[in-house]
Amino acid sequence: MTRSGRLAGAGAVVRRRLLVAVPVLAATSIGMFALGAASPVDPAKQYAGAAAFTATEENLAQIRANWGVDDPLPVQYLRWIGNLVQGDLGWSTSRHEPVASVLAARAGWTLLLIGVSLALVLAASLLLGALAAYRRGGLFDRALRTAAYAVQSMPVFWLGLAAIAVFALALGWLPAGGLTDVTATSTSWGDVAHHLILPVGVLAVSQAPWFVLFVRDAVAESMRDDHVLAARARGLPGRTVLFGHALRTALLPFLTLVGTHLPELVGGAVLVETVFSLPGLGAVTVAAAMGSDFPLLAAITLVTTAVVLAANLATDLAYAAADPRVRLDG
Amino acid sequence: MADLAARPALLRTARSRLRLRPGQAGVVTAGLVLVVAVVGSLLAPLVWPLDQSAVALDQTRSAPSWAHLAGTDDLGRDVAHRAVYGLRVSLLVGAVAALVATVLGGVVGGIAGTLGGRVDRILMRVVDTIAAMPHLLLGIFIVAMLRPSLGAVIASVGLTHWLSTARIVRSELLSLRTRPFVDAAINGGAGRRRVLVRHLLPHVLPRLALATTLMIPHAVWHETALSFLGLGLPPHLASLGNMINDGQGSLLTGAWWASLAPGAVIVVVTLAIAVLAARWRDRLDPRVRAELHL
Amino acid sequence: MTTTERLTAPTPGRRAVRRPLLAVDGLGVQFRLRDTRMHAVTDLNLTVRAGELLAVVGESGCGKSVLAHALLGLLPGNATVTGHAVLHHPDADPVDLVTCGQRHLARRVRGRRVGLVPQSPATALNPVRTGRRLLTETLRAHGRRREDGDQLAVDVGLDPADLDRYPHELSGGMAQRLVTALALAPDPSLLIADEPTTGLDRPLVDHTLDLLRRRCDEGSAVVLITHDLAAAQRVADTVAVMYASRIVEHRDADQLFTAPTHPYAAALLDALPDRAFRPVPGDPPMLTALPAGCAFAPRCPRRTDICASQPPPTAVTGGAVACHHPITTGAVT
Amino acid sequence: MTRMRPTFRRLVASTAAAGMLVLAGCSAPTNPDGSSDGTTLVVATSDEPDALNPVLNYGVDGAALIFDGLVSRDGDNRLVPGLAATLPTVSADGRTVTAKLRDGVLFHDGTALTAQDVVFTYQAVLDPKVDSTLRSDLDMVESVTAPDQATVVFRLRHPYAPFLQRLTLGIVPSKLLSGQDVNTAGFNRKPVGTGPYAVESWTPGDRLVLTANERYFAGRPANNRVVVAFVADDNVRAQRMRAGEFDAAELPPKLAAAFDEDTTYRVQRVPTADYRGVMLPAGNPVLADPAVRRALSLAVDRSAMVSGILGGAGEPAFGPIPPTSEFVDPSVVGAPTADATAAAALLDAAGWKPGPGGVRARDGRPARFTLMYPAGDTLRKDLALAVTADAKKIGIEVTPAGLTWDAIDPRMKSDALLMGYGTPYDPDFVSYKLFGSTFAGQGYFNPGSYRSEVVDRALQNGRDQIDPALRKAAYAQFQQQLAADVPWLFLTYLRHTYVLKSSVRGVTPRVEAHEHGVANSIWWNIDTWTRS
Repeated sequence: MTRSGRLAGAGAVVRRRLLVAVPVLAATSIGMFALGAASPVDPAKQYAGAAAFTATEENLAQIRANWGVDDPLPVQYLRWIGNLVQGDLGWSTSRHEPVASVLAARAGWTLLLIGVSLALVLAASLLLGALAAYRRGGLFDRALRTAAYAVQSMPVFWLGLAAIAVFALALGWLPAGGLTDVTATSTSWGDVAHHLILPVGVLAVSQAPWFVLFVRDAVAESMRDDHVLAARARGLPGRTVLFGHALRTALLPFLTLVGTHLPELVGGAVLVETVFSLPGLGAVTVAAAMGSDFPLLAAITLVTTAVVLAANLATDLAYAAADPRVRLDG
Repeated sequence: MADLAARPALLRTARSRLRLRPGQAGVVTAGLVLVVAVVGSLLAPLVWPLDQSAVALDQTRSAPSWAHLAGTDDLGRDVAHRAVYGLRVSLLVGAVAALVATVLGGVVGGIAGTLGGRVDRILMRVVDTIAAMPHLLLGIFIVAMLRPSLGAVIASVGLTHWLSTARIVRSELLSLRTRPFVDAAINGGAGRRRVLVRHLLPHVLPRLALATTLMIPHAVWHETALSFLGLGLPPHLASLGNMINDGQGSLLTGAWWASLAPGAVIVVVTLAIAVLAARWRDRLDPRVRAELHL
Repeated sequence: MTTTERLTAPTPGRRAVRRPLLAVDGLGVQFRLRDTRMHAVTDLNLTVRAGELLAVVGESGCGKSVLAHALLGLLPGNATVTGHAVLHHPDADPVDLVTCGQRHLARRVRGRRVGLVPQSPATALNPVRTGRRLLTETLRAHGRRREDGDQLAVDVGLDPADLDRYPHELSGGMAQRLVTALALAPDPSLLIADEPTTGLDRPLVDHTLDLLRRRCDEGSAVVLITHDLAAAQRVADTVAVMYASRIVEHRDADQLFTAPTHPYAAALLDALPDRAFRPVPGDPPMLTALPAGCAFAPRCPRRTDICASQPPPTAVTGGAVACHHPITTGAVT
Repeated sequence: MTRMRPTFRRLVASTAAAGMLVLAGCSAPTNPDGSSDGTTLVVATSDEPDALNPVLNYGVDGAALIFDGLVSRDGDNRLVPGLAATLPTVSADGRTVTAKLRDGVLFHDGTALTAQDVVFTYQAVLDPKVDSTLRSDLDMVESVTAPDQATVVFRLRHPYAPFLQRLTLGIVPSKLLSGQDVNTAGFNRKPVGTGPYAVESWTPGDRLVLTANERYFAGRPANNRVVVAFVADDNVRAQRMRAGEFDAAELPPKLAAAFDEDTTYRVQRVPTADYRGVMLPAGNPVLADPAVRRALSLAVDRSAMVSGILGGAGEPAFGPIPPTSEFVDPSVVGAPTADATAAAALLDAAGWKPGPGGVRARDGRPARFTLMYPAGDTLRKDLALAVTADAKKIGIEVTPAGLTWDAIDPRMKSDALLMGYGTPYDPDFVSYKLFGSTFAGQGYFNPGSYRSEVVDRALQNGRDQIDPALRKAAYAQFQQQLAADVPWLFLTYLRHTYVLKSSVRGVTPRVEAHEHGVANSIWWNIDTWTRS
């Protein structure tokens, strides 16, 4: 059967997933809206910020009226969700611009950070985890696992600070933050790459233990699989056995687990962006939280969730494409 | 025909090597660390009371010495003293939040696991979908809407961490349903509630307790991250997150000790809980790989 | 007795001139388990000569497959192997498979010098690879042309077109033939075939057995691990009967099938449908709790007090039987 | 080049444009210390504006880099003509202010500045549909008109002495904004002004890139480009300053002090009118007693706060008029160190007797209150804790509470709050609303409902009188009454601390206001800065 043939039922799967995801997301959005409405935060005051000191009550009342925050809650919710569905994500009270343009300007950098880190984590964890599993209990295995457990108990922002202290301040090898050199007039990818080495490295290292330990355990288990023993018995070279057989089959469940681990990666990215002052969604989320910016926070949370769900779906479909045993239309 | 009798045993031994198997010394050390941490943070108010709002502006940022074992911070406060209280608050937040999450997860997982079928499928889909929401973002949202406070942080952690508990309880209940003794109890005329309370609960509870314990480091982390972002507990309270956040600036001015003690406390306590939980899980279910879910 | 009719009558003289290929001496395999040890192979002695087809027979769980894995160094980390298993080669120094190390085994021994047809073909095939890819990969690794794959498929009775299927698309019999083809791909001088006829219908069983027999006649050696006594009788030169981790009797096939000396061998033969069709009473012991004396004693009609307390003598190829009270008459009832 | 999102599109566009328009040095990534080309200056601040529009609060005190007001201020904060050719004239009744515009001023897009633009700007601020928080500062304006292309006339409802000080507000081009919703206009992200710098690009959360305005009416800037890096986190800003990325950065005093030793940097501690103090609400039963308030003022150790919390970058504060102001009354200045004995005596005399646990009490009411501070503000947190510790020494129990503004809001009537404000330009600014009884309980104006007829009269006089001597007398009275009533516990004036590279020339600090950031910081005259 061809690979495309294996994805024959993909449409049905997507429909099934949507059937569940849409109501759940809708319910979540109601929950979030209720929380926002129950919140004692006055959006007009948040909007005025420090200037609220010198703004009068009428002034604030006018701002409120301009936004229609005095309408009944269901009306407000329907307006919000209706706009959301039509692609209008609302107006950010903390950034004073449409939520959509906040996302447009910043999501790309967050995606880049997460994407590159994920690629690095995957490559490194597959390689290191597989090598550790191949000589289970060996020196490398023990060292790697010790390192993994140690890193796992270090907060990511602490790791980031340490990395800055060492690589940017003490050694001066890499920039301490930002996305491009501050005086650069255009976004040169070389420059961006140079600035992303530390944040990507820190995010990757902080996320790696989970992946490394998982791959290591899965491959170690897979190394005892009958078909891997059989491959060894056929006298195949160690590299082929490890990467072509043990890792290859251990990879499949790993693929779907990567999807489920994405939310952790997003959380890590928020913290890393804060530490390295990257202009991604992380900093804007924190600022929005400080300013109780409901439209922006809600949009970021819901959009991220939708993206993660889509990524989960994609990994499941990739699983189906990669594993001939799985049939979607079955 | 295969050597079937031998096979499960072989597989079992192969798997058993994958578990984190802390040596006896490791387990004893971890146990001691935890006992000291818990007893210390419980007794601290009696033995070594702390005025949370006290400052000593004449002895700011002094290096570790006999008078101040871990030095003093930007406001001249004893770092070691505050780290003890930071641990106390963090463990409190962690324990209460983990409990909230356990109750939530236990209820959802319990319903899915005992009713099974359609209810189970729907509930688990819901859990999957909510699991796709980034914890930290959702936590930030909750804290932002409820305003940063102890309660908000607990709610934020509790409301975002119940999913794994729900899954554990549900799968445990589903596997128990197929065991003969449950059938026997049902055939014996026991009501659903009676079966649940007398037969299922005793099996699920240890696992639930383990899940709760493993969640405490999670919760401590979540609190730390929120405080680091300035969205956690009121900043003058001694919490580990606040202390690391405060210590950041001191790090740049050479006062590395201000963030060292709280950071070390997090790492040591997290590892201790992980080591003990790994051993506990080992006992509970020798077949399941005891990964460290930190 | 058509199906068990011998294809070639081995003459002792002919075998005697053959050089020994594998000499197993005092081999033992133990597994460390959670709170106990499992004795999977105990004090095992065997000699396999070039051109010889040795059948190892016994009930499930007696340690046959562990023996195969031990010879190839494929046991898990909690296994301890003792004794020797020396592999001879006309052009190279003898190699002790127990002590030579994984690196040597992987590079020099597995596949080319000792091949394995693993049991349970369903799990022994990489589920995400087609048969052809597996076969090509193995051929390449041993310096053979990928085109040889089709011929191998035909040799084992598989339609070459079926090589393009994924393992889950193959029937049990097809998978069995595929793993046989994979084991034959490196053209091993010693082939260990662990239940190679599982899932095959009668004609294919015969086809496979003939294939193995033919390899021996061409000078290779085959160790056929099977619970199928009829198959052993059809092709084996010698037969080793294994019970509870030990070989209890090892002698020429025709001798054994006509006059078994060990009570267990006799009981096995009695269980054949074309003989008494009487199953061996009782169950084999757990390998983790072997009795001090003879392991077969609890099921043995000839047991006496000594059987329970004293271990029986070690079986020797063509000689001693691991029994305090061997059957000396040729009569089997 | 137009501002584009940092996307692939931008890359393509900039790459294409690079060959023709820009020298190789600009498009190629510069070295980490890329500012060494001498034409680009990089400054870093934590406060990123929400919108670069003066109508929506950007740079209302002038020095907005992108915009100019009718007037601006020199290094001594004296008013000088800006877009107005001369300082605007005030009519004898004080209700008509006339400004003549400078000739030949062009906006960055090449169009000429007219009186219509000025009228539009002020009318936009006064328009209720525009979410401008400046409106209350200009509520005395009855009308703004343009009798001709070069004249603007303001009619005031009542005389307002410091009106000219309000004319620093940047002027926006009416044609780019009229007919649009000013609150959401694209202009707010990509503004056009008359100032020394035009906006090249703004990457929110990252940087604002400004290029020199070749046709600036006061002369082309001495440098080619200014980059304002937005780095919210103090520590990160300090790290990046240390890594040599910035020419100037504002840093908290303690972080800045780490640069003192290093000769490649210079630390500037700029005097300000930016004070911090505790608002003591009249609605609190304990704080309602003037004796308690006076005792607190005696008990706080202001010099310890300056040295221990501000790292020396500040001065003790005793009132809302900064020591640098000509209106300051030296008689209100008290002792910078704590006098716990005097404070205790005051409390004893007022009947607050030491009670159990060291907390004083009177008539069964313990001397305790809650002190709120905004949770995100480390400085205010530190000051709140210092006040708490000092109060404890005289038997007053303070409970600090770190809260968000919206949580603080409803409690200001009864709980003390650590507040900060202050502007050096005129004593009327802020103080009129913070201490005037007409603003009692109105939002953040006089939230503690302080009422004093003496203060009300003094503040009104200060605003109505044109004669500087009379004004000075009025504000002296205001300060004395405040010192007697202690509605606020003034703690410190800050010095804003900046770290600059030693190589930067032309830095002339002036007294700063509470609000400073992109606009109105030490780089208020960055267009004259050079590098040696």
